[in-house]
Amino acid sequence: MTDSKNLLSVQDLKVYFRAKDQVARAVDGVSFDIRPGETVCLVGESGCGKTVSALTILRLIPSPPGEIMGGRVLFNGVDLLDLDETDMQKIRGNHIAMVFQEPLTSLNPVFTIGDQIGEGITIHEQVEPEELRKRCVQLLRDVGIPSPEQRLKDYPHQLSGGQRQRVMIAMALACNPDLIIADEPTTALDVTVQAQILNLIKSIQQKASMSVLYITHDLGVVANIADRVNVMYAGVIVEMGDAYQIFQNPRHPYTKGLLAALPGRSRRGRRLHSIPGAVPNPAFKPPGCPFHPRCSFAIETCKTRFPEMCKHGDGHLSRCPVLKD
Amino acid sequence: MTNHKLPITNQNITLRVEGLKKYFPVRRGFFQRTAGWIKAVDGIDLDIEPGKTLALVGESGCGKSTVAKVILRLIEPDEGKLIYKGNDIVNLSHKKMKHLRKEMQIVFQDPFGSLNPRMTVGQTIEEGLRGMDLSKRERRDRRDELLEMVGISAISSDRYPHEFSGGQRQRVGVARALSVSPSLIICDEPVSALDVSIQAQIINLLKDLQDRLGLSYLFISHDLNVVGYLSDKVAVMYLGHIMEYANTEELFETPLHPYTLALLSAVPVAEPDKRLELKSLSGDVPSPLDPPPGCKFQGRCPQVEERCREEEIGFARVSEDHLVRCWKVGGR
Amino acid sequence: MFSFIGRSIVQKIITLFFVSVVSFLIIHLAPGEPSQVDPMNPKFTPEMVERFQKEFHLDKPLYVQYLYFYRDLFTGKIVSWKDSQSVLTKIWERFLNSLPLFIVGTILTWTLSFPVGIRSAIFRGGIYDRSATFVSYLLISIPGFFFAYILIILVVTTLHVPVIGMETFGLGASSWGTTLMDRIWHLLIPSVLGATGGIAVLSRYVRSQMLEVEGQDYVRTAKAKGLPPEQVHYKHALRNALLPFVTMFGLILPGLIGGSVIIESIFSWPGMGRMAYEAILARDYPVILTVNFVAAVLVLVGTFISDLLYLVVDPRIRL
Amino acid sequence: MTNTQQTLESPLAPKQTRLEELWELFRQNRLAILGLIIFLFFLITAIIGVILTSGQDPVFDPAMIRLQEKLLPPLTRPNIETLQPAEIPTLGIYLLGTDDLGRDVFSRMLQGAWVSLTVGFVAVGISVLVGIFMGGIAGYFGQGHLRYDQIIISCVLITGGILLALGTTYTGVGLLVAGHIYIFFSIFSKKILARRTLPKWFNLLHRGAISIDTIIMRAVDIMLCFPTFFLILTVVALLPASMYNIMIVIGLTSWMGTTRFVRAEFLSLREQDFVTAAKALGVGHFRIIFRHMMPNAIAPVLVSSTIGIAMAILTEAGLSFLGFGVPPPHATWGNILSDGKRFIFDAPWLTFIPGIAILIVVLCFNLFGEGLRDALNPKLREKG
Repeated sequence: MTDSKNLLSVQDLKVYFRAKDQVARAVDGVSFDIRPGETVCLVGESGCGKTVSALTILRLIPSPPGEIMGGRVLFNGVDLLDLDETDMQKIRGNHIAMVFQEPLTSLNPVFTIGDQIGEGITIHEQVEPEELRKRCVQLLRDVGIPSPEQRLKDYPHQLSGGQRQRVMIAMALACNPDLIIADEPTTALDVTVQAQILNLIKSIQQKASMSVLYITHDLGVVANIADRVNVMYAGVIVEMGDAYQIFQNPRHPYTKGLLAALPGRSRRGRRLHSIPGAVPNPAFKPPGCPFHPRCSFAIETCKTRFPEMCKHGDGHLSRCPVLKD
Repeated sequence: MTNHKLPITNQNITLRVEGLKKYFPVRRGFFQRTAGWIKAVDGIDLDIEPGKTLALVGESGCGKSTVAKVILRLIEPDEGKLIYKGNDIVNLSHKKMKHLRKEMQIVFQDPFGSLNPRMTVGQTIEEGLRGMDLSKRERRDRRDELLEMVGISAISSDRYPHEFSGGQRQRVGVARALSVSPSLIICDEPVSALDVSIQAQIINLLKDLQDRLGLSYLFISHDLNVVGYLSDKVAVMYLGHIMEYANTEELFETPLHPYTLALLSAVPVAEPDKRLELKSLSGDVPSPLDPPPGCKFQGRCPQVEERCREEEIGFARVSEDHLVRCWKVGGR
Repeated sequence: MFSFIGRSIVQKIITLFFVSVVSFLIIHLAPGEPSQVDPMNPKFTPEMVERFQKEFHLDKPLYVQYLYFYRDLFTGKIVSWKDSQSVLTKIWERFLNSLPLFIVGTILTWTLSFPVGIRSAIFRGGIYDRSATFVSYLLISIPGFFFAYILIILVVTTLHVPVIGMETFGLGASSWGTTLMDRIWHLLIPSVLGATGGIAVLSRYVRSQMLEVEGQDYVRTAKAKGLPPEQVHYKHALRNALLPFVTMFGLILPGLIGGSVIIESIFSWPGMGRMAYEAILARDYPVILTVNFVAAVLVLVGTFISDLLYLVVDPRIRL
Repeated sequence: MTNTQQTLESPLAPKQTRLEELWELFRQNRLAILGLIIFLFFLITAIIGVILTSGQDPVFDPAMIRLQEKLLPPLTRPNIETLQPAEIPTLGIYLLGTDDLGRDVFSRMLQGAWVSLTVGFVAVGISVLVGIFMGGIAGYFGQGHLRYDQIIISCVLITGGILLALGTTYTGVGLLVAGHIYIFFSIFSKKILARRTLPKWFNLLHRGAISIDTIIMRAVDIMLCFPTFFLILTVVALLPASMYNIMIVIGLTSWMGTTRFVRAEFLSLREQDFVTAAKALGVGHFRIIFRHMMPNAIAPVLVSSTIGIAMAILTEAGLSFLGFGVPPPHATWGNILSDGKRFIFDAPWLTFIPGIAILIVVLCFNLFGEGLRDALNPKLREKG
């Protein structure tokens, strides 16, 4: 696992949220790697801990109530969890940048977008004002915003949803980071705009050969963008592999269930497969395999033993002993 | 080229919407004069057949939710007819409308906002049963029956909404709509706020209920995958206009309007083999406050020509059930 | 933009008109006649009362009285019933007396509550926050007059400086330094008192605004850019948290009259509040009504200013 | 159907009513609990106080004057030799001292507790009722427009009423009668005139003039223009001195905040899906208002009203202090303090005892209210 080729390596990360007398184990032992230049997807339903994992990489978990209980986040071999706050600030935005889900609320309404993009650059680099302006214009042009010179002076509310998300991406690109974490960047957008943004991310990634950690719940998006996929359920990664392995040969009941539950024209007339029940409350997770109450393959050991990762092929791992072969 | 017209063949139609318009005034200036109109719904025609599902598809801001509200008469239409089982209900008196209300119900998108947090789910469902002549006992039985029908155990009828998960709340919402035994349910994006695994449960539930009770659905959605799975007919809406109207099979096989085409090709498919460059439209949906003249889609249309910029375009009938609002098709 | 200002002005004038009507009605419909205030007073012979009524149009119907009154008010000819002095001159004099109290109090309020509130929000839940919270509850809850006496006892017994009135009586021609110190001592306690409630309420409000803003997504974005905490707090969060205070800034103007009645009467401070109090005691209707009218004008001007400020400060509002 | 049975679900969370949950959250705020305890203590004191200090022969007589025993500090024993047996304080000791007339401060404080309590509750009760009513109407029916004829008629009726009150009997009665005739006319006109075409002026009168929302919100603006304490002082000074007048005046001058709040709340609730659903089910307006919307809007109003009670108690104390409060000989905390201010160096307990009592009671309402507000705040709840 500690492959030196990895740009980022998350190892056994645990993040708990404390509330009164309960402990919500939002992220409960998550490990995955990102190699330079590849797009890794973190898929899962709401509340499975994917956003928390992403925020923990940048150490942006609000604390309290959030608490990092263990694990390592190795970025170029350095454990980000050991860094002090000032060193961490040098990583954020400069080496790892983030794009958030809601472009409207994620942009500060009282500053112009020029200010907000430029700010990220000035904090990490020494730039002349004229140079800075040029770079901001170029960034906006790169993300496909028409007449960028004028747009610099606009406030976020003057842009459309798609344009705001482009601005967010421009902000993330400002310091040429090695890794961009995109947390459901297209969920709040319309399909046509989503397609634009996905294409934009793909083209940027190819051009600048940076790595992308893409977080989503939409399997269609995953299939479209991912090199490798990590499927999360209830705070753990239940299956990982490349996109073809996951979509064509899923080896975990949850992944299988998700794929079978997708509606589509090709499934017309047939009943959709549905996973019974609901995602467990992270404070009251069932013992053993967290998926066993909803799993149709569950056997007796699933109720008591937390399953280990089983290897299915080159880089294809799944946390299910029953569907092993 | 006919201007509009749905096929008149089928007289047995649950709800026919004809030339429906709803404009919202925009007031400005010292005297708050009406400076312009947001043409949220600009003359649309729909037919909802009994036991069938008509999907209304479009991006946010295209006016689909306004259509839902106008049909339920929560907003008064400015123009047009709503013909429910042969009778125009636009000019009905309050009393008659109150009776008719029970024939059309709605299921909402947001499972959190759609249930009253201060009422138990049992009370929520009983609200619909209050108007009927039922004894307390009968009412309770009916309530329990409705809850079981949507897959919630009747024991939990004295629980409050916050104790339920999103999917369960959505089920309660469906049960509430069913409480008055409607014949038409307007589903306003009922599954888009739900996770995939829960979404499938609700879709199955809706389908089961349709089969059992013979309900008609007006299924409002932006998710073409769900629409393709669930609906019998599809109307594609853009800026207050219907752009294309067809049987689901036909629409997905042979989409004719450039907008429909763009929508369909923008949907990512969950198969890595089909990982082509997603075809995306340029730009965003223009503001409905001052829509472009001529074809509403002209600003983003890849095949736009001079004619589109000038003339308002009517429907062209391609086949019995397939209408398209585009010159290219009409010119054949 | 201009139509907004125009509409707002017209609306405020209409409001002012109704305020004048309502206050006039309240005063004149209440039982008791001003001419009956002091039947023991030998000046109030029946003839005197009649002359008095004539002079102030009290024998006319109510709406005529109303018209007379506001004609006099706008032409500046209005006089007090008690001493037949011009009301406007009187108010102006008292206003000048109240002004230093008001200014010192406002400065104290606004300079103290912001640092306290912001610090509380940033170190939420810490000892500083909790003690600030408790102290502000204490200050909100303490009756102003009681607090005044505590302060008087404290200052008089420990420092032996007189604090009642605007200056020590009979200090006369002492050195300017003594006079200045005397003035400052007299000014300080009433203005501190006037400010305490404000500081407590405002700092709580600053704190909650700041907490609200700190939870917003754009603060997280700012952190994710790698900005140092100071820049996150004081640039991104504070700028947004300050927006609602623009509204409050317009609302301090009416504080000139409203809150000072009790404090001014305890400290025998010859300001507007005390004058209003005396006018009420004497049923001096022209003074009461004029004070009321001035107060209403101040409120309306204050809200107008804050509307305008909001336009300037919040980029989302463009007309 | 079999599949539906399969997915039959019961709720996830353990059963807990809203109230229990609220209490759970409230309990964590120690200051708020302290506030609640003090409030209960104060409530009991006030009730016991009003029982023990009223009647012909009260157990504690707050009005008993003993000039020879004046200005005794707290915990002094009375000089039994100089006093009549009836004059000896019930506890055999001046628990809180005596005032300048030798009255027992403890008895007077007991009596005053009831005044503070009732003034606080009744005044806030009035303001909350008015506020909810006005705010509810503005928020729910606000978009409706009043017609010109309705405005004219209400003006006619109000002027008539005022003129009648002022003694201009004939014109007043005339206007009132004319107004009522028009009202009857317009009720029946629908039937009478149903078939005829109406004259133009009549239709003009039936045009919408101004929205109800505008009227109510402008009324709020007008009320906000008055400096509150000054207005209360003026009105209280003009009216005959009585506790009830004070309560009513404080109540009627402080409803604006509630109105604004309830209106805002109703406006946002009106757009909520569950209200839309109720409308779609054909539920009537009043049931929607009272069954569906009010329970969702009322909790924050009640919270802010606890803080309003604190403010009302302070206002009453201020009025009493200025000599406009509850008329003597009835004791209130404000006038005990006011009476004692002349002796602040000789008998500081006359200032401190009522002052601290007011402080503690007001503080308890504030803490209690803030605690409730925190417990109700959904944002804090999410964070746990």
